Amino acid sequence: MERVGVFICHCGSNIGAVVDCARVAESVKDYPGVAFSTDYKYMCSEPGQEMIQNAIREHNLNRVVVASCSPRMHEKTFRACVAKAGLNEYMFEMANIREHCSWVHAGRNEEATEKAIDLVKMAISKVCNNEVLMKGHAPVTKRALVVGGGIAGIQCALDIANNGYQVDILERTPSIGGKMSQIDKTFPTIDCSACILTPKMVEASSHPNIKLITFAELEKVDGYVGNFEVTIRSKARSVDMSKCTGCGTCMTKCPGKADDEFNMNLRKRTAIYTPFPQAIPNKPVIDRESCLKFKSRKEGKDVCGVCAKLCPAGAIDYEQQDELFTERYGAIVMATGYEQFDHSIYGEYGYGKYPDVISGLHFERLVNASGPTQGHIVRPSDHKEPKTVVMVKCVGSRDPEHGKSYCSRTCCMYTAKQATMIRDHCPDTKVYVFYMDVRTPGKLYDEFYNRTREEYGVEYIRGRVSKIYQDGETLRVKGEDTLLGRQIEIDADMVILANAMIPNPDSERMAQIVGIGYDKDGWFTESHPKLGPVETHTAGVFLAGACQGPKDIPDSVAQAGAAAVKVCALLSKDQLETEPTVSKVDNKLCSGCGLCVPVCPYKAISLETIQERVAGKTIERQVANINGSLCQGCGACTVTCRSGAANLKHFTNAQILAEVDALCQTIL
Amino acid sequence: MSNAFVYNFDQVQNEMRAMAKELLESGEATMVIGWEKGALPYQSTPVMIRSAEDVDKLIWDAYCQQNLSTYLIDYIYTDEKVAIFAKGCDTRAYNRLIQDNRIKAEKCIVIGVPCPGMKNAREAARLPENAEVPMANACKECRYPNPVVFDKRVGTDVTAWCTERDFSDVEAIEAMPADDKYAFWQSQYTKCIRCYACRNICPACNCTSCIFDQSASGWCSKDINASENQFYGVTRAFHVAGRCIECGQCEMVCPSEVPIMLMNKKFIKDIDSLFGAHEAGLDTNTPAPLSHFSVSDPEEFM
Amino acid sequence: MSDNSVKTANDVAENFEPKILVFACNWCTYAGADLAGTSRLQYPPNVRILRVPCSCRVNPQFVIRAFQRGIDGVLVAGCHPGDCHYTTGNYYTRRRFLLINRMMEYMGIDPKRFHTRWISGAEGPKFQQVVTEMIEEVRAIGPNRKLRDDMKVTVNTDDIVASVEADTKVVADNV
Amino acid sequence: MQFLEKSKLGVLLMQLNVQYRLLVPVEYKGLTQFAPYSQVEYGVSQFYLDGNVTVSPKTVYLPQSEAMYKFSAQGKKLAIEEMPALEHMQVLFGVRHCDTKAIACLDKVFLDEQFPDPQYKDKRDKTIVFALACNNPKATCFCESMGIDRAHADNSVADVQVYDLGDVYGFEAVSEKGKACLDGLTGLNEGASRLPDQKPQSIAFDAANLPEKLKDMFDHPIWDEYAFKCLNCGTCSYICPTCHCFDINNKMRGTTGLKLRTWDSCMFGEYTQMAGGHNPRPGKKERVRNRFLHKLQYFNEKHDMSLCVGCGRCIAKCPVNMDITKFIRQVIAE
Repeated sequence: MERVGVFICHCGSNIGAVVDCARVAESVKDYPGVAFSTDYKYMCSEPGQEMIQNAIREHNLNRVVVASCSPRMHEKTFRACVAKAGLNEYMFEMANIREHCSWVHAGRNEEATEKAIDLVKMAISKVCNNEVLMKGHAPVTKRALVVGGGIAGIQCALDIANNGYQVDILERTPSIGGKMSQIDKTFPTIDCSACILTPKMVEASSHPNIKLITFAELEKVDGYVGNFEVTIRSKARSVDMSKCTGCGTCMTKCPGKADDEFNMNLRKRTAIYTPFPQAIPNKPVIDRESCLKFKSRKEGKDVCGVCAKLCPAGAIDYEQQDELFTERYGAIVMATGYEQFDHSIYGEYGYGKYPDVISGLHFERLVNASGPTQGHIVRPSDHKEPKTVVMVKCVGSRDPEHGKSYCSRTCCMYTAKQATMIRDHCPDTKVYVFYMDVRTPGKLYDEFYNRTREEYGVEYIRGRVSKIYQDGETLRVKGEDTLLGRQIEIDADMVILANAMIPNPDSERMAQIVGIGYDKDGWFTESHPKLGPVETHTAGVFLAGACQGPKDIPDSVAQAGAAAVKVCALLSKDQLETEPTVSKVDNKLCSGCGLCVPVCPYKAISLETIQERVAGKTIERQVANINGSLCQGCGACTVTCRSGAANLKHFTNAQILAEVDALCQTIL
Repeated sequence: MSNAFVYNFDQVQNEMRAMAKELLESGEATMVIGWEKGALPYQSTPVMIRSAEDVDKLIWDAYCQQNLSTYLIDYIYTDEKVAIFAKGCDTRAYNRLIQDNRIKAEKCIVIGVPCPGMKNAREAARLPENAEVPMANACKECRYPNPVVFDKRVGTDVTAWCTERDFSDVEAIEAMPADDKYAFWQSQYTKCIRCYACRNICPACNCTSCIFDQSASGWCSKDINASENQFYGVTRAFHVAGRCIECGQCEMVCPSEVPIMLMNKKFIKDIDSLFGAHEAGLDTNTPAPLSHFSVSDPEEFM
Repeated sequence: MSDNSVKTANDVAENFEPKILVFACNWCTYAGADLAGTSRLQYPPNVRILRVPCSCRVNPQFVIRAFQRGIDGVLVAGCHPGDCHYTTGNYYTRRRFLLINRMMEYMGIDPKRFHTRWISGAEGPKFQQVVTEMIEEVRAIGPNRKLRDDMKVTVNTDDIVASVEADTKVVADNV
Repeated sequence: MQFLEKSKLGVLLMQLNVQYRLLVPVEYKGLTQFAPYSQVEYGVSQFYLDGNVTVSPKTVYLPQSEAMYKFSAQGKKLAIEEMPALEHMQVLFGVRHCDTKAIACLDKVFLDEQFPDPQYKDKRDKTIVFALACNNPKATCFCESMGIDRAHADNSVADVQVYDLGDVYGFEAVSEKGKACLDGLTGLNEGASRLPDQKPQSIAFDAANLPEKLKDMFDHPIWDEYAFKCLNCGTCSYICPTCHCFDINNKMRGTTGLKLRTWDSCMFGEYTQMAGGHNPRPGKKERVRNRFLHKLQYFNEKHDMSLCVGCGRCIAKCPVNMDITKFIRQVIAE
């Protein structure tokens, strides 16, 4: 027998000034199921909650309706409140008479009161159909997976490992290190990037709690928070990692040549290679696209094999295949980083045709002592030192028409950094920077920018570059100085573009594999822009670094630490509470047609074989089975299910129909 | 439709009897389900043959509308190996049932029967005894008169007499003013007596427990009126949307002559135009249109 | 609008105030309606929101049920495609309701009475605008009598006469 | 016997319609049934005498959906409102003899001496039945074999006997109610009684021993043979003039509701479904067997009359052409 208590909140004057709360309470007094009904100034206050708890005891209530603000605000509060008085917390419903009523119908008191009565009746009718639900428990696999071995991934893994949990770093390239390993110096301190990164890389590789899985790809993610089952594709390295000592002999005589991606294709590398000298693991891989042996095999021949002959450890293995393996993790951190925007779509910058129009990352390799030019700033075309350099900011950023609508956040600072480095290396070289705005909101950032202009004499011109074209050896840069309102033409030897940061080209596919959201640009979506910046909507999956949006190194590191804390908080539990508001199949009604299986976004539904007695005979048949830990309670299956066998707890067919009926009853 | 007169029913009937005999004698099948002559010349009725001696009960004429595939559901938990005769639409029904996990292929033998189109038994009952009887409505639009799947077969393939569905009847209703549409359906569904013959003969309506058999669930009431009947009609049409194999049995068996296929065809027409052409039951792999989606589906809800 | 006036207004078109049911997904549209509230965006009090976890939870049978019970309009609203909290739920909503909306129209229900819309958690103003427009449209076309399953006590055969005597015209057997 | 020229039937019906609530057989968009004469007047339906109607006249006494009472609950207050009785006498015109017999069967159930059903009784009392003898039986008709007198309708049901006598209709009052009704009509001419020329029925058998034979056939393999093809739809039960099973439901709107009596069919799984989930008649065989035995044996044992009246509706409308006459003949031949 339902005994519903109804509590109408005035929310001070927020509701009370518009809705006649006393009348609402009075009008549902005799509504079927209602045993007690009252109104009060602040239901969520201490005395308000006590009032509910006392009423539950005094009137022997077994269900409660509170009409107040949005359940998104106080549902948890009131659930805890009724639970304290001994009721199951799911025997509670809220009617939203503030956000959905008093606040939007100011001055229409009569109609708002009528509406409040309807909303309360709907809640009562629903709560009468509520069922006692218990939170479930699932064990936690105490190991985390960090996808991406850049600075964010490394930092995050270190923080997790230092908290005492096992963590794997999954990296798709042969070495960890990421974009930061390509960068020469870091702003605003101009300390050497490699000098601060490589110790972290070494720490990660030697940490007893960290396992590196390099040259591998994420293939599939099954399972749920606390119990992810991740399938990883370990790409064929053609080098037996257990035998290889990392001596590097194999690379000395390799005849295969390929563009060196790490050095932004500014030079060639061998087919068997490590991306950079400090690579971790410092063991080579064979790039099968450029290896003579593998190329010849495609033509039915089998040549070369020099590296195998040279290898003293016998580690070269041409027959290696990609391997798929499955690991269990309790949490996943996505730290897949960013890519650089391709400026070749811009005609005004020469469609990427001019060799001396380079991107910021090219410059980082040029200026790096172990880079293709041993750190000499020279033009890629003729290796001459440039006397005039033009730098252009916002290439691809803040350009909704051709590029991206967002600000890439890092370009102002790295442009300033690169400008000072040019002035340091080549004191005779003039540097011009074309900019739209200068944005330097970081610690010591604005100071750095001011030094760039004042101490280093870099000339900042506010305006866009309208055209760059090659004129003999020089690049003619045409633009506008909008502050002075005049056209400018500069004969430059080199142009450096501050390209935007864009998500990894694979990010959307990755998001689909992991089951997280992504925005229109492909950045992963955080669960809340302010209050959940490292969480995702999928429980147990977190974000670190630039995969969530453009970030510089300190922000990435900070976010990595934040994500690590969330992971540790999760892994510190032995069991996880699971929401009971999930779908369930009534075997009796289920025909096992399986139409619900493909509809489930969480792969929570499978067909299972059950035994049944039919007409005195035991038979076996298939029915849908919903894994309550995987199910997130969307209800997609319930509509697909023709016979109503699949039903969503707490939003059952009966509950929703009861609400519909309650709303309509005043009409007929 | 010219096939009808060159088609030799007797010859196919002889082949059917021979096939049944062979299957039963060899033990390949424990029973054969076919048709026998019914009470009236324009009626046939399903018959279950268990002995080779009884095969002469089997007939094949222009009134063998009943789809025998649905009977296979009844034997899924038995040790029977059941052979059925199946027209084009029946084989699509068979695929539907396989896809819905209601029958197991290894327990069935499908004997394909190319079909020249069945006659309209309802008209036959009204017409004078020797009058020319038109083809059944659904058969007029049949594009798959030959079995689309079979283990064995009799007869020879016929040429399909229809290449495209005729949506003119659906379009005629679409063209009506709203009130006229409503009046039309209201008048049709007041006739419905909710005997559920349409549901029970439908190969797509194969749930073990239909929501209309769950009056305690609150979905439906047993009250019979135009509103409840229309709720039933739309709901059933929605449940078979994208799954209907267009055999037209629902409409043929309706004792109240509700034009049920007009509902089903509306969904078929809209599915084709919104999500791309779809033919249910041609194979067992193509997913039903409502069990998947495309991110590029038409967007009307912005 | 008193309780009483709702009942009697159904037959007095000029005083008619429609009642509209909104199925709102918890994560987007419900939040959008909350935002309309916190932003104090005013709209007519004719809508009642029913919270569902996702728009894909809305069974078309719920919608027909509401019309059977005499609702004047129904709005099904959820996250924009691609933004679904459950990743793909609203793509199913879109498929289902593209079909059902057409079927409702085919059954003779005025399409103005039945809408599906994407309203995000940030679109308080859109929520305000969509419901306001819908209320105005439905108010203009008057109360819904179609599909009603009211408490009248008749036998099936009488429905035929009732349908003749009602304001609807009976279509001759030309279809 | 009184006579009326065929061309003047319309005038007679209009007279009846003025004095009574007149129900006549009509065809409405392919469905034949008894309906208020106003449907014919409005031109919605066509007056139909060519054969028997698909939906039998049991709908007049036992509508498919009928409110038994209205109730409302406010807090602890409960109010019950009886349904109004029929305001006017009604005339049911053109009931065939199989269907008059069927109403006699229903009387056994609903006019039980101890517990008469008030709503059924109200309608029976206030209805004047014009029974019409069939001259041209359909191929599915076998009432004669079920013991129905084709010349004289069941006199516990019929009030006026109508004959189609070629160019005239013959009317003969067979009850006081019928006599009073005929007396109130004009345009009828008195004459010598005569009977129409009735064509024989094509289906004929002797069913006298049927109930006795069936007693020993509960486990007979014949049930498998017949039940296999049944779809368990309710077509036969719903168009059958004697099937009278019903279910009782609530139709609620907020705090008020109607207690409804709605048809049910023993062919449906839910019919015998117990609250705990058990179903004593789990499959087709049990359901088909029950329906046939109820028609041909159980009702006989209780009321000494067959619950099958040979109207042939189920033979015509069964989706899989389940033929009860074939079954009967097979049992007789056993």
